[in-house]
This record gives sequence, structure tokens and C-alpha cells, in this order.
Amino acid sequence: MKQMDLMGWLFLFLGLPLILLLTLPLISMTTEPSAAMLKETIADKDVVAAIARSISLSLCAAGLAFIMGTPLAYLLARKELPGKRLLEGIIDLPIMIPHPVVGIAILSLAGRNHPIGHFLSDVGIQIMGTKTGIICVLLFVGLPFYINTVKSGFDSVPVRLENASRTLGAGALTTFIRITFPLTWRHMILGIIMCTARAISEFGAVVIVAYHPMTAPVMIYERFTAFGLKYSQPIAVWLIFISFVLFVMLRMLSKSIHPYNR
Amino acid sequence: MKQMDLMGWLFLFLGLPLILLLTLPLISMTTEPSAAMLKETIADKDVVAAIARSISLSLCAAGLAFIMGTPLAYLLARKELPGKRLLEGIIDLPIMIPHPVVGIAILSLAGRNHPIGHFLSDVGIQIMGTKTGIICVLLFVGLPFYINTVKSGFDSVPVRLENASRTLGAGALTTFIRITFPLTWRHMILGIIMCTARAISEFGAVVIVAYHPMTAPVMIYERFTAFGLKYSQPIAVWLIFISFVLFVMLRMLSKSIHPYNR
Amino acid sequence: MISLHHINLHLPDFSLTDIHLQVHRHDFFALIGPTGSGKSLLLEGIMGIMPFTSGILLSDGRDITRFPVEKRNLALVYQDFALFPHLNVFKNTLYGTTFHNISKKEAGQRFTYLVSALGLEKIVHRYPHNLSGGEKQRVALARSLILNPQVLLLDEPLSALDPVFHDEARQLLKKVHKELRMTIIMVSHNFDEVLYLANRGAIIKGGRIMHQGDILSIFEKPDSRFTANFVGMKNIMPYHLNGSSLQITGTRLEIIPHCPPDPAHQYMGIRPENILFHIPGNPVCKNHFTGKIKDIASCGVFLRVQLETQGVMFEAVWPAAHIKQFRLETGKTAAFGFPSVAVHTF
Amino acid sequence: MISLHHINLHLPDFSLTDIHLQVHRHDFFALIGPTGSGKSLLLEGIMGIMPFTSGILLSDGRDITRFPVEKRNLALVYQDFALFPHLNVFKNTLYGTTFHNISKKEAGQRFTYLVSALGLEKIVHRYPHNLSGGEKQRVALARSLILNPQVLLLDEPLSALDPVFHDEARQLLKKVHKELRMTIIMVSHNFDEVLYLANRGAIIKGGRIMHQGDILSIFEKPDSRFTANFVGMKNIMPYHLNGSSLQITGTRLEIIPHCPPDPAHQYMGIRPENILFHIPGNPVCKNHFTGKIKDIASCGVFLRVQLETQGVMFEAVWPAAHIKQFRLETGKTAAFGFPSVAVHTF
Repeated sequence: MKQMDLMGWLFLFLGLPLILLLTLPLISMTTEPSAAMLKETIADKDVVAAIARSISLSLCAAGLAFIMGTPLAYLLARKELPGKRLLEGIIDLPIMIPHPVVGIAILSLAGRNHPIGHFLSDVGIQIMGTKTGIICVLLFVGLPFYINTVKSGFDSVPVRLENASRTLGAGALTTFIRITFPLTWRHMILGIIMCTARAISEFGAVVIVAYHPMTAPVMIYERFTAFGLKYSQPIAVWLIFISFVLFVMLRMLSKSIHPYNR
Repeated sequence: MKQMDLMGWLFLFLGLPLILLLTLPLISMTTEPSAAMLKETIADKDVVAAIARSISLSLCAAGLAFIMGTPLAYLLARKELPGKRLLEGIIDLPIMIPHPVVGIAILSLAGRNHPIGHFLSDVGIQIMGTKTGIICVLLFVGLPFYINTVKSGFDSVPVRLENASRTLGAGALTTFIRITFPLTWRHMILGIIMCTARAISEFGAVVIVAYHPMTAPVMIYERFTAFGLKYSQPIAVWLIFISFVLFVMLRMLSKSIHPYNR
Repeated sequence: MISLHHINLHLPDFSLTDIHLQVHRHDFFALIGPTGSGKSLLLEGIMGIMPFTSGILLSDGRDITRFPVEKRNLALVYQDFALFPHLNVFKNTLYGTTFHNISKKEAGQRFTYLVSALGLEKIVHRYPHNLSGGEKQRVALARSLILNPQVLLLDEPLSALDPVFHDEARQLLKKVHKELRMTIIMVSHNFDEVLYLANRGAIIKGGRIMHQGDILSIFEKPDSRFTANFVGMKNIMPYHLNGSSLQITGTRLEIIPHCPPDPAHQYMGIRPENILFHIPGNPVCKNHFTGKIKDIASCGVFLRVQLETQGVMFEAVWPAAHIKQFRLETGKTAAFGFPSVAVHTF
Repeated sequence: MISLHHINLHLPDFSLTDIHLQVHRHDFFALIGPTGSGKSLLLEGIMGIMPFTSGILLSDGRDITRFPVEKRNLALVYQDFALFPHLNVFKNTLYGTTFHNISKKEAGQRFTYLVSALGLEKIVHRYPHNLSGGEKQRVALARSLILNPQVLLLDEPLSALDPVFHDEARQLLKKVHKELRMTIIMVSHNFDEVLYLANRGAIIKGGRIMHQGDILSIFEKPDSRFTANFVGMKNIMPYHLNGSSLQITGTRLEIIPHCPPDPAHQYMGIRPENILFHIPGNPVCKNHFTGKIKDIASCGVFLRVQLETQGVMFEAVWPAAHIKQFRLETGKTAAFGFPSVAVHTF
């Protein structure tokens, strides 16, 4: 790390418009609604329900990412797999796919004339317009964030530590549980935060799969089109505020007492 | 890297549902439209215009990210800055903010009753319903992808190389141009790809700022709500296909002959 | 104890080829070679971390070639010690005991013994990031030794330590070997270290064993130019036989060997410390010359002297005392010689 | 040539404190100290990469304390050589010439000279990733030397090289110093290396200069326990004066020094190679003892012998030949001694 020099200040000046682009809109949005309007908005049962739904469904998706994505991330970090490059590409796909297309793709699968859709509907699983559908969409868009974060966590644990555990008599699974997991669970919390944040922010894919039950972003869009900017701002502010509190809490949890530095 | 063992196969089995979730919908979406429908769609001038608009505006945003974001990424990678942590947080913000909220925030700034909006409209810059507005939105959502990719590129160049260049008589800016840039331009190409991809996929923020001029994701959404799944699929397939070709071309460019390994 | 027969290990960019090794009980066996020679890979192969492609690995006569790592009852101490950062010294040391048939009581006894034997009393509750290099090494040893492994494998045990701690660490390893009567296989690229610690060893180069046997015999009778160079032999020159003496190729200088060389040999070498300064009045060596001093360079208490005679350069290491006493300096002439037993051919 | 006056450099977790140094023209000056002593930081300070907090840095009498790095006309060769990976050897070597007033012709001449002097002919078109450690070092030297810097700064020049190349690299540095008549400041933690290369030096510890002067005088007359340890002195023991002899504290053993010690001194030390095996028939040293051999350990051609007499342990380094000839082994007694000039106090 070096002190700022002349070039440093020049570079900062060049980047300044971007910093303003990122900060000014958010500042102006959060400062425009009056306290009364914010209070009135949070008293609206529909708003509270939509925000609660957004957060709970996003956490569900992150939970599924944790359960099924952790082993996948471990495989990608550690093992030789045929077609591993392809698998990594597949996991990064959701970042590259336009959001409405994600929704359309998931609906394509769920149609009654599609064999899988047929099967799903036979066992009573509905995608269109249901919480199940929303969770599918949120998992789809959030997964790369979870897996990439956790994979980099596994990458940061030297393989030598796992080998050392093996040489001391522990099996592969025991080694994962007693050595790898304790050294990476903080990355998993971070991955859950990233995945949840991405899921809460999703709109384009959700609105295709389920306009109702309404998530917070859909409600913000609806209020905007129906009543204009002024009536959508307070919900946006509340959604951001509540998500922010949630993430800070999760972060605190992961920074709780631990006796070693890494 | 290790061979697959029993645990490896167990972990793969656990992660299988996720791989299916990511691949099956895309496969079914891309295989459902008939060749005739795909041909008919690409003959539609509106569709071609929307896809061209999406790609060109996204590349514009990525170009701005390159010009203004590169110096910022260098600062973050190399220099001591007061409030650097805060700045890093600000740059990651767009990932965490719900997409319609991004649109609403940018419109909050552009309103005629806001001093900045007033100033912008005085100098003839319109945000609402214009290409300028769309570029702002796309830059907002794409920027973190560009900056984080390029920052990790700068991180991978040892500071010692820059110091060595200085000891040999080159100034700070010359060193950046002759040493740092040649060693990181591949990261910049990758950053541009990431930023463009994120911008092309944006829908929620764009639809708030500008329903018209229509970008491809907005058109897909419009066709879906107006005519149903079947009529939105072909545009989705074309958008993905064309973006894919674009990214492959950019990648090839960055992998063109270079005489050293890194 | 440990024996390897026809061992091969193929990786995309490196191979171990047809390795045979015999490590006896209570050996301190050194695998010696330059960086990239495959010596650490061989260690990982014996441990089971990198499975051998073919060949047989016997431990006490039992074929363990296909045993998983954790069933081999061998212990490997990594170069960087690989302590678990989230466990303190106490938990690191006891980690392996839960996976073996060791009773709580037995584990406790062994722990108490090792803590005092390795001097860990004061650091039992510390975490690895608060330990010095030497302390880490002792914890890593304790963690392995508590399991009573049949063989202890050490990967470059000194190279991660600050040079200041080398002496101490060497003595510790010697103590572990002697007092616990361990069988040890050590990887090293430093021949001094090996001379101090090991009794037997093998020279490895490019994934092949070049030479194997007693350390002293490797040191004194290297059998190839590579080994000769590696163990610090100098004055390596090609020769051809001229009657019973060795004539240095391209010159007229003749050297008298102790006994007729193997006809297959082509090179001779002499350790620089065996080239003696001829102190006036002392009896003369069989090979004696008068040469011009071309360079004198300090390397600690000793000086490295380059001597030229009849177009051949000899390198000798002489005590600084001689240089002072006899006022030797560059450009002067000096009489020197070496006994015929000091002449090695290969 | 280069002089530092009252130099301080404060970092959040380390400081250089009140450094004074004098490097003369054509010196090969060594900054010597253990890891973390601040010696590399001092080098970066002189180069201007880490600006000094206070103090004055003079180069040829000119105050360059506030000059930017690129205007100092010094050259720094990093430990890992820091070659530019995207430029071949040719372009790496010529990189600096465009930023100095060097004509194309002049640059070409210097390049041709350096290529032949440093033996780069065969690698001119290669890229750094295809070079061996020794080749990288030579390119890094050429890249700096082509600019005719006033002083060449070397950061641990041998530590990144395979030990096999150490000899070669040492000779190269010696050659650069002699033939190009360079002034060199080298950072090192290895005293043997310093003895071979440098003529003057300073011992640095915890960001402070402990001792400064001729390398031989530092080697022979260390002035603190730290320096003594660092230059390989052993047998360091506290004493108190008893008449004209030194009585080792806690024992009755008395040692006769060459001249009365400084009253402020508290410790004595003797190099292990100065403790001589008493060969029967030879004249006896002023200090002579009979002791029990407690341990004999090989360290190359020499053996490290621990001798106990009157409760004091002495460490001596004796040639293997003595051990063989006189059949010395652990448990036997041996007569030994050391001249009074070998006794140093500090």
C-alpha cells in the first residue's frame, strides 16, 4: 500500500463521476420521503407482508444453496472432475442471463405440455404464481453468488491441512467436518448474505413467474406504475433499511468470538 | 487437485438438483421454439432493434466503466485512501439493491424539483425515457462487476514490478502505461465482458427509467404479458445466442497471441 | 521396515521412475536431491497422499500399497508444519488420538510425556498463529509422535525455520530419533544437514534414484558427477589413463591414484579440504605441485584458494591461520599436494 | 558516497530509529541482520520507495532525501529480481535507457558489453518465465547496470537461488564489484555470504544499527552478545574478574585473556574453531584443560565436539581427521586449549 501521490489524485478525479453516480441517487431517494410517509407506509399490512415475503423466500433460497451448494463448491475447489470447466460455466450462467429470460426459462419447464412440468403438476407442485416458483427463481439467480463465495473459502484452506488430518487417521468426511468446515463457515455465512441479497433484489424473473404472491420489488414496481415515483420511494427505503439490518446482524454473527486470526 | 473418491461422488449427488435447476429450464426454453418461429422473430425489425439497442447501450456503459472505473480500481488496489473501506462498500452497493429500487433512485435524482435534475434538464440532459437514462442505469448495475474484476487484476501484479520500473527511471504514470497496463488488460477485457453481460440482463431498473426506447429484456417482458410464453421464448433465445457470440468474440480477442504465460 | 519395489508414479508433468528403496528399522534415512527432483512427491507417495501408479510398498513386510492414507500408521510432518489454525496446541496434539485405539488415559500419558520431552509446557493453550517456527515444528512433531507411528516422514524439516533456529531443530530431531528409537525418512536438499542427521540415504534426481547407501559412503565415494557435485566435491576433471596415473584431459598434468580406477570411469575429483598446503618440513604427499595463487576468497574461518599449475586450476580450502602465517596472497606461488587416497574417480 | 544521518522511518508496526551509515566509494557494504530486523526496509528507504520520516540522505554530498525514486540514480535489484514478465531479456535490459539521457548508440554499446560480461548471449530473446534463477539474476543485474547507477542496492541477492547456484552467483557479484568498480550495498542474513563478498558492513537489529565497520573486525571482535551469536561465536558465558583472569560465573573455571577486558564487559566468547585439540607433543596453549567428550556431531568435514570441564561446556569444531587419528569418542577425555587471544569479551 502506498501513499496517495499526484497520479493517485488524478485517478481519483477521473473516477469521481462514478462515485457520484452510485451515491447521489441513493441519497436523494432515501432523503426525499418525509417521516410521516415512511411511518404510514410501514403501517400498511400489504407492504409489511411483501417485505417479509421477499426476505423469507430469499432466506429459503439461500438455505437451499447452503445445503446443496456447499458440497458442489467443495468439489469445484478440490476434486478433479470430468467436465469441471463446463460445470463452472453452468454455475456462472445465471449472472449472464437477462432476468426476464430466467423467468421464462423456468416457466418453459413447468408447462403442462412439458414432461417435467407434467410430472411436477402430478405430484402437486405448482411453479406459476406460487411461493415454490419464486424460490426456484431466487435460487437460480442467487446460486452463483453462494457457490463462488464458498469456493473461494475452500480455496483459502491449504490442501495440506486436509492431508495432515488424513495422515493423523481421520477419514475424508471426518476431515471435512472437523477441519475444513470450521475454517470456512465464515465464508458460508458471507455466501448466504450474498445469495440472499441477490435474491431480495430480483424483480425481472420473479415478475414473470409470479406477479402474486407479491414480493417487495414487484410491489415497488406496481406502486410506481400505478401511483408514481413518490409512492414507490418509501417502500424502497424500508426494503433497503430492513435488508441492511439483516445483513449487519448476519455479519456480526460471523464475527462473533473466535480465538484465531486467519 | 485430487481424484474423485467416495465422498466426491456423494457430494456430487447432493449438488445434482442444483445442476438440474440451472440447466433443464434453459435447455427446454431453447429447444421449444421451432426453427420457423425463430426465423420469423429475427425478421421482425422491432426485435432486431431492441436486441441491438440492448447490446450497444450495454457496451456504452461498459466503455464508461473502463474509462472511469479503471483508475478507481487501481486506486483501490494500490493506494492508501482515507475512507477506502467505505468506497469499496459503495462500489458493491448496486449488487445489494433491488433492481426497481435502482431505477427509482436514479429517477429521484432526475426529477425537475431536485436541484441536480433541474441542472441536468437545463443543460438538455433527459433521464426519464431516454438512452442516456438507460446508460446511467446500466452503468450503475454493471460497475461493481467491472471494478472488482479489474481490481483483482491489479492485485495480481506484484507492486515490486512497479517499484522496479520506478528504480529504472520511469515515472508513476509511465510505469502504469508500460508495466501495469500490459499485465492487466486481459482483466479489463474480462471486466468489460462481465459489465456488459450484467447490463444486457438488466430489466427491473431499466423498465422504471425507460419503457421506451425498448431494450430486449423489456420487449421479452412485454411479449410475455401481451401474448404469453410461446411468443417471448424466441426473442429470449436470440438475445442469449447473440450475447453469447459477442462474449466468445471478446474472449478470443483477449486470448490472441501473447508470448508469455501468466 | 519400509521397502519400495519397482515404484512408478506418473503425473502429467513429472514421473517417479522405477524406485527401489530399503529403509531399515531405526534408520534415519535421507532422501536427498535438488529442488524438483521428486523427493517430496516420493514422500507423499509413501504416505498415500499421491497414490503410486505401480509397484509395491511394504511396511514391515505387509503390502500397504493400496491402503488409504489414514490406515498406514505412518506420520508425515510437512515443511510448513500444517498445524490446524483453529485448534490450540493441546487440541492439535491430541487430534489424531480419537481416530486410533488409544484410551483417554493412554493419550493423556503420552501427551504429558511429549509436552515435557519437547518443551511445550508454556504453549499448550496457544494457537498456531502465536507460535514461532521452532515451536510450530515441535507441536507438529508431538501431534505425529503421540500416535506412535511406525515411521516418521519429514519433509525438509529445517527449511521453513529461521536459520537461527537450525541448530536447535537439528538437535531436537536427533533427540527424537535417539530417545524414541524412531525410524525416520527425511527429505532434504542440504547435504550438511543430512551429514549431521542421517545414517543412510538416497540421492534422487529427475524422479530416479541415483545412489543409495550409507551417508558417509555417499559423501566419501560419490559415484557420478551429479552426486559428487552435490556432496561438495570439487576439482572434478575428465582424465585418461596414462600407465598407472591419471592424466587430466587436455593437459600434461598427471595424478597418482591410490588404486587403479574402474575402466568405465572418466572423471576424477578431489575435495577442496583434502588439498593440503605444504608446510615446509612436513613430509610430502604423493601428489605434490607448486602453483600460482589466482584467488583467495573468505568463506568463514576458511579461505577458498584457487591454485593454477600446468594450466589446471585446483580449488583448496585452507585455514585462515595458514594464510596469515605464511603470508599467502594472490599472485604468489605456493606448494600444495594431496594424498593419493583423496583422488576419487567416477 | 552514500551517507545517512539521523534517519528515522516509522511504519504502523515497525520503525527504523536514528540510523547513521557511511558507505564509501567502491565499498561492498553489507547490511546484516535477522529476518524482520528492518534491513530490506532500509534499502527501500535509501532507494526512495519507502520515504524516510526524518533525517538526511546524502549521495556524493548532495541531499537526495526528498528526491523521487526515479531521480536518485541508484539501482535496486530485488530478491526475486522483479523482471517484467511481458518483456523479453532484450527489452527488460534496455527498459531503463529510454528514461535517461542515453543515446541509442551508447545504449547499444553498453548492452553489448553487459551481454558478454554477464553471459546473456543465448537468452537475449527469451522471456523471464523461461529463465532459471541464475539467469534471472544476471538479467536483473544487466538491467540495472546499463544505467550506470552510482550505487547498486542488492536485496538478499542469493536467497532466491537454488543453493547449487550460490557459488556461481557469489563469484558474479564479486566480479561486478571488482571489474565495474561499483559501489554496492547488500542486504543479507547470512554471515558466511557477507564474509565472502563485503568489505564493510553494519549489523542491524530491531530497526537500529548495532555495530558498523570492517567486516573482519565485526567478525573478529563482535561488541555485543547479539553480534557475537550472529557471526558464529560460541562458548558465550558471563564472567566476573578475578585478578587478571576471567572466572566463569557460577563455576571455579578461570580463563586467561590476552589483555585486561573493558570493565563494562560482562560476557566472554570463543569461536569453536579456536578451541584446539591438544595434539601430544605440541606446545601448550595458555588456557588448557582436560575435559570429557559429551557429544560428537558431524557437520560436513568438521565435527562439532561438546567438551565438559569443571561443569562448563565448551563447543569446539575439530577436523574429522583428528577424531579418527586419536580415536576420540563420546565419554572419553580429551585435552584441549585455546590461545588467550581467542578470548573475546563484550
